[in-house]
Amino acid sequence: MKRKKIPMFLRFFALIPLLLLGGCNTEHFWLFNPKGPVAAANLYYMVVDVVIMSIVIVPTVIFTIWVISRYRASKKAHHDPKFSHSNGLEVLVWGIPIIIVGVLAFFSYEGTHAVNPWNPTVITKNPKYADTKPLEVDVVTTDWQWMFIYPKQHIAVANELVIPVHTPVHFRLTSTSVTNNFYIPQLVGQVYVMPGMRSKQSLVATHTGEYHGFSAALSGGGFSWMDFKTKAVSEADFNAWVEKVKQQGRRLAYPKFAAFAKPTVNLAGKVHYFSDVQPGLFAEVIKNVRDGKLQYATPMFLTENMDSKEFKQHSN
Amino acid sequence: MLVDLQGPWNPIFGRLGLLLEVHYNNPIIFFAFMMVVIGGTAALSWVTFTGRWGWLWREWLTTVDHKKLGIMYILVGLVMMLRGFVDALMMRTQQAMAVGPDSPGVLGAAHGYLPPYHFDQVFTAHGMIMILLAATPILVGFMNLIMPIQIGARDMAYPYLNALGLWLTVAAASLVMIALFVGDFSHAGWVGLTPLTELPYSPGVGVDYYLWSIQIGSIGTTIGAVNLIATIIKMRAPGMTWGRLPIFTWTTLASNIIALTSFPVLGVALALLTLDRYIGTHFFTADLGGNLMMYTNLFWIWGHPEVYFVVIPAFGFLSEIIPTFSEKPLFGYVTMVLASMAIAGVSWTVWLHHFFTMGASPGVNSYFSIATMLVGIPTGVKVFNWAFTMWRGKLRFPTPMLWAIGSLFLLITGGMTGMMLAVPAINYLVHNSVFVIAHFHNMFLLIVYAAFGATVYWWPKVFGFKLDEYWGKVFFWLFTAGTLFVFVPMYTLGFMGMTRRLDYIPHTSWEPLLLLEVIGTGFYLLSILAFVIQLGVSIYNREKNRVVASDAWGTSRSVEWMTHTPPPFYNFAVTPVIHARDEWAWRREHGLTNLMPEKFLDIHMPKNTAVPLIISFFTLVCGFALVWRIWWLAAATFAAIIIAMIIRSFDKDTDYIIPAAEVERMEKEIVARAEGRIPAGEPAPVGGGAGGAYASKRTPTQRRDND
Amino acid sequence: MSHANSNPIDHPEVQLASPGAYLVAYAAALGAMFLELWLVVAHVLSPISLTTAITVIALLVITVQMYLLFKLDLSKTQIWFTVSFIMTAPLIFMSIGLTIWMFITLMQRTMLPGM
Amino acid sequence: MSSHDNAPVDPNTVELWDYEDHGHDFIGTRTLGFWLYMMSDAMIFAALFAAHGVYVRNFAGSFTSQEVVHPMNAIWPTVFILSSVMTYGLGMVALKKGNKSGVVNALILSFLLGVGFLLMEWREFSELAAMGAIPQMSGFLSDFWTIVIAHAAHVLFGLIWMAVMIVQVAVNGFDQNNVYRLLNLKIFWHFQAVIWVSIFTFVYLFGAI
Repeated sequence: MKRKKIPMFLRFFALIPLLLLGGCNTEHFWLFNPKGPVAAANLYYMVVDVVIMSIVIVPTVIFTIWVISRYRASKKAHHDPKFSHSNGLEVLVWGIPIIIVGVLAFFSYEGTHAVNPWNPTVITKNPKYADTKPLEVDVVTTDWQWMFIYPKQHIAVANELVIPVHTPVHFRLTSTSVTNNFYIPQLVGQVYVMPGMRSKQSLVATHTGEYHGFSAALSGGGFSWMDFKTKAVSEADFNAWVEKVKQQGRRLAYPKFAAFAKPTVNLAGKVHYFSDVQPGLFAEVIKNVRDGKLQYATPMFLTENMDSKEFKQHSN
Repeated sequence: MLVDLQGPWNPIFGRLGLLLEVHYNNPIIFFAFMMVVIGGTAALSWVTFTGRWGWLWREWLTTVDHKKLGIMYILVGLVMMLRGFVDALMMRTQQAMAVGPDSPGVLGAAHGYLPPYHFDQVFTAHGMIMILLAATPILVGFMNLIMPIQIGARDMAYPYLNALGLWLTVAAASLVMIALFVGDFSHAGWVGLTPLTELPYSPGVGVDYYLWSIQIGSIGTTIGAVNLIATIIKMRAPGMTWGRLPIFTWTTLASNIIALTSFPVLGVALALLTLDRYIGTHFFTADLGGNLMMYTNLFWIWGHPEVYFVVIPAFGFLSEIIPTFSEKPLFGYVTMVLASMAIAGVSWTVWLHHFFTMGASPGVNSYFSIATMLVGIPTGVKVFNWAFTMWRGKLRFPTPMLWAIGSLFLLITGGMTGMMLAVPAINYLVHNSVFVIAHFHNMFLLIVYAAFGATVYWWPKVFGFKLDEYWGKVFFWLFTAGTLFVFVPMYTLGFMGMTRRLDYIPHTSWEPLLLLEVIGTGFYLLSILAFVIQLGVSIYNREKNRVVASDAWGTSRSVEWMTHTPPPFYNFAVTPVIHARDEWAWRREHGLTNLMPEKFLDIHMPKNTAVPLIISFFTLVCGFALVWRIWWLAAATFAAIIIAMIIRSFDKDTDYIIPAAEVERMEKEIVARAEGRIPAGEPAPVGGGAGGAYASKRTPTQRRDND
Repeated sequence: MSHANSNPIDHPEVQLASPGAYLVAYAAALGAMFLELWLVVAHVLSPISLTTAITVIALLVITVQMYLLFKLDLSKTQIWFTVSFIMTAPLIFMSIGLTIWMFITLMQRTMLPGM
Repeated sequence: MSSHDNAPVDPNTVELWDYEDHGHDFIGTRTLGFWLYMMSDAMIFAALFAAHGVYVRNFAGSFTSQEVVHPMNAIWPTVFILSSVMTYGLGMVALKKGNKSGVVNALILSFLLGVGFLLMEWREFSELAAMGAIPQMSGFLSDFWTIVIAHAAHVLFGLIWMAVMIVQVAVNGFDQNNVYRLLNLKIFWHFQAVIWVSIFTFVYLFGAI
C-alpha cells in the first residue's frame, strides 16, 4: 500500500528533540555548573550513578535493538519456539542488576553523608575550611518572601542573600506559614523550610558571582515570584556590605517581622535591608508559629477569583 | 460551626452562598461549561431519539457483567484522560507564554492567561485525574475485562460489588467534573501538600472537592481489589494451578494486593486532613502539636505503592503482547512472577524517597535510598526477560507490538532516571524539579503505551473486529513524536534547574525549550485526532475487519483466546479444563482448537441490579453536600446509602439459571454466525462484548437459594 | 448442582466453631488485659521493661486470638486466610515502624525545645 | 517447570471441558472476600497507630496523656467488648448445631454487650469534653479522640449489622446468604476485639505510663 510510507517518514520527526541535547549552551545548565563543593559533590554522584548504570543499560539497549532487527519474521532467522528457560541466563538477569544495585548502594550511602544538609562532610571534613569561621544565616520564609537574618551581624535582608566566598555558610531555616524549599541550584541542593520546625543547610561558594535561588515547593499563589539573588562576594566586599546595611538603621523586631509576614507577592522583586535585628528573632518566630500566634490566613477572594487584580493588591 | 470559615454559611444551603459572591468572569470556564453542556445534550438526545434508554438501562447501567463493567471502566478512564490532557495543554501553553517580567497577560492574568490560583487548580486537577481517575480506571478496566476469562471463570467472585466499584469511580469522576463549574478545585498539588491544604491557606471548597472525590474513588478501587483478588484465588478453572496462571493475571494479583493494603492508608491521610478542615483538629497544622510532614508520610505510604499498582499491570500487558508477536513463550515465567511479587513487596518499604529533602537523618535517607534501588533489580530482570523472549523469535510488528516496544524503551529510560532519583545526593538537586516531572511522566507514559497496546491487542476479542492498522501506526508515531518533543526538553530543563508548578517563568533562558514542549503537545493533540479517526474508520469498516476466529492474532497463547469472539455473556459454555501454562498455545499445538463441547450444562448467572447505581448516586450527592457543608443533606444521603444496603440484603432474587438446552441453542447460533450462516447484520442476542440482553429479557427459571 | 453441600450449615467454616476455643481466647484476652493493667498501675517494672512487657503480652494475645478466634492455620479451608494475614502483617509493622523511626529522627533534628 | 507437556496427547480422550462443573464454594468465596476487606481495614488502623506513634507526646501545653487517659476506667469497656465477642462465638457454636433460637439469643446478648461498650465510651468522652479536653486542643488529643472513635464507629456499624442479622435469621433462617453473613459478621466482630486489645495496650496503657 502506498500510503503506508507516511508513518515511516514520521518516525524521524520524532528524533528531532534529541538533537537539542548536543546543541545547547551549557552555561544555562545550572546543574552542570556547580560553584561550590556541595553542588559539585551532587554532580559527582550524578555522573558516577549514570556511568555505572550505563555499563548495563547501553549493552541492553544495543542487544534489544539488535534482537528486534535480527529476529523480525521477514529475516527468517533461527526461530526457537520452545525456548523459554535457561538457568545460565536466569543467573545473568538476576545477577547483573544485583551487582549494579550493590555498587550504587555504596555510592548512595557515601553521597548521603557527603551532602547531608545538617553536616555535609564535603565541607566539615575538608581541611581547607577547618580554620575558617563559618557565617551563620537564619532563613525565614513567609507567604511569599524570604527573610535572611545574619544573627551575628545583627542585620537582615529580605529577598536577597549575600555571602562571602570560601567561607562555609550555615543556615537555619523555618517558615511562618506553609512549607517552602530552599534551593540554589549552583551552590546547594534542596531542603524543606517547614513552619514550626528548624531545618539546616550548609554551603560554600568557591566563585564570586550571582546565583539564582528560589523556593522549589509549591506554597500558594505568590510561589513563582519567590526568587532571590544569591551574591557570592569576596570577604572584603562582604564586610563592606555588612557595614553599609548597618548604616541603614531600620530596626527589625518581632512586631515588625509579623507585619512583614503578611501575605505579599514579591512581584516587583523588592529587596529590604534591616539593621539592629532583635536577638533571638528566629527562635521567637518558631515559638509563635508553634503556638498558633503567627498565622495569616490567605484571603478567600484571593484564592477564588479567576482574576489577578486582587492578586496584585497583595503585591509589593 | 466548629471552625472559622471565611465566607457565608447557612444551615440549609451550607456554603453555596459563596457562588453568589465569587465572580467567574473567565471565558475558559464558560467555554468548558458550554462544551460539557453541548456534549451532554448531544449524548442524551442521541439516546432519546434512537430510543435507547431501555437499552442503556438494561445493558449498561444495571449490568453486573464483568466485561461490560470493564468496558465502562476504560471509557470513564479515557474521558477523564482527555480532561487531564486539556489541563496539560493549558499548563504547557501558560508556561510558554508567561516567561519573563515583560511577558503579556490576558484574561485578567498578569502573565500568560491563567492567574496563579487558576493555574494551580489546573495542575492539581491534571495530576489527580490522570493518576486516580484515568490510569487507575483504565487498568482496573482491563483487569475486569480480561482476567476472569483468562482464568476460565464465568464472572467475578462478586459481580454486584464489581458494579458498585465502577459506579463509585464514576461518582468520584462526576464530583471532579462538578468542581469545574460549581466552586473550584484544590490548588495545592495532587499530593495535597499540608499545611497549604489546611483551612487558613485554602479557605474555599476546592480542597474539599479534592478530599471527597479521592475518598469516594479510593473506596471504589478497594472494593475492586477485594473482588479481583478473591476471583483469582477462588474462581480458577479446573487445572488452572498457580504455575499455569497467565502472567497478566499474576500482575493483576500483585497490583491488587498493593491496592487492597495501600488505599486504606490514603483514606486515613485524607480523613485526618478532613477532620482538620471540618472540625479543627491539629493533625497537620504547624501549631498546637500538629505535624505537617505526617500527611506527606501517610500520603506516600499509599502513593508509592500506588505507582506500582499502575505500573505492574502494564508489565502484564507487555508480557502478553510480546510473546504473542514473537511466536514464543515468555522467557522466564517463574522469574517474571517472582519479579512482579518482589516489586509489590519492595514498594512498601521505599516511600520516604518522595521527601528525602525533608531533612531526615542520613541513616534514614540511606535506608530508603537503598530500598528504592532494590526495586531496580526485579524491574531490570523484566527488561532482560522481554528481550530474551524476542530473542530467537519470529517477530511481527502490528500496532500492539509497536506500543509494547515503545513501552520497553520508556521503561529503560524511566528506570535509569528513577535510579538517579533514588540517590539522595542527586535527589537534593532534582527533587521538585521538572526532571522529576519528566521521570514520572516517562513512567506513566510507559503505562499509557502498554495500555494502548493492550487496547489494540484485546479489541478484536472484545468487539469482534480489528482496529485499523494504518491509522493505528499514524497514532503511534504522532504520539511518540509528542512524547519526545515534550519530555526530552523537560529532562533538559531539569538539568537547567527549572522547578515544577511555576505559573510564571522568571528565567528567559528556559523559553525555547518550553516552546518545544508546546509543539510536543501539538503532536499529542494530532495523535488524539488520529486515535479518534482510527476508531471511526475501524467501526465504519468493521465488517471488513471482522474477526470470527476465537484467536484474533493466530499466535496468542492464553485462555481468553479460547472462547468465542466476542465472548458470550457467560464466557464459556462449559468451563474449560486447563492442561498447560499457555493453554491455548498447547491446544493449538495438539490440534484441539474445537470450541464446541460435547454436551452442555445449566449455567448459573447473577441478575442485573440497579442498587450499585443508586448507592453511588447517593454517594455523589453526599460528597457534594459534604463539600459545601450542607449537613442535613449529607446525613440524609448517608442514611439512604445504609438503608439501600440493608434493603438489598433482603433481596433473595439475585441470580438465575440458563438451562443447558438454551446454552446449546446460543452456542450453535454463535457458531452459525461465525461461519456466515446468519448474516452479520442481524442483531445479536448474545455477544458484542456480552449479553445481559438475555439476562434482562427472561424471567428467572430457578433461584440460587432453595432453603 | 453448583453446590455440592446443599445444607449451608455443613460448610467447613461453620463447622470450625468450638466453644472451648472461644472461651480460652476470652479468658486469655481478659486475663492478659488485667495483667497489663496491674503491671502499669502497680509500677513494679522500670518504664522500659514495662513497655516491652505489655507490648509482648499484647502481641501474644493477638496471636492467640488469630489462632483461636479466626482459626488461622494451613488447612485447606483456611490457608488463604492465613496467607493473606501473613502478607498483611509485615506491611502493618513496616508502616508503623518506619513511620515512627523517621519521625523520631526528624523531631530530634527539627523540633528542639525552645528552638 | 517446562511450560509444555511434550507427551503425546490423544485428542479423543483428553478432557477439554469440565462436565462435572463443581461450581465454586459460595460461602468460602464470600468469607474470603470479607477477610480481604478486613486486611484492608487493618491497614486503616495501622495508619492510625502510626499516627499515634507520632502524636503521642504532642500535648502542645494542653492536657497530657496522664490527665486524659484512665486505664482503670477503660478496663470495663474491655470486659464488655471481649464478652460480646465471646457470646457471638457461642452463637457460632449454636449455628453449627443449627439451633436458630440459640443464634438469635446469642446475637441479642452480644448486641446488648456491644451497646454497653458504646455507652461507656460515650461517658468517657463526654467527661473529657466536659473538662475541656476536646480534639481541637492539641495534636495528641486529636489523635486520641480519632483512634478511639474510629474503633467505636466500627463497633456501631457492627451493631447495626447485628440488628439486621437478628431479623434476617428470625425471618429467613439459615439459608446460604445468612450463613455467610453470619460468618462475615463473626470475622468483623472478632476483629474488633483484636483492635481493642491494641488500643487498650498501645493507647490507654502506654498513655498512662
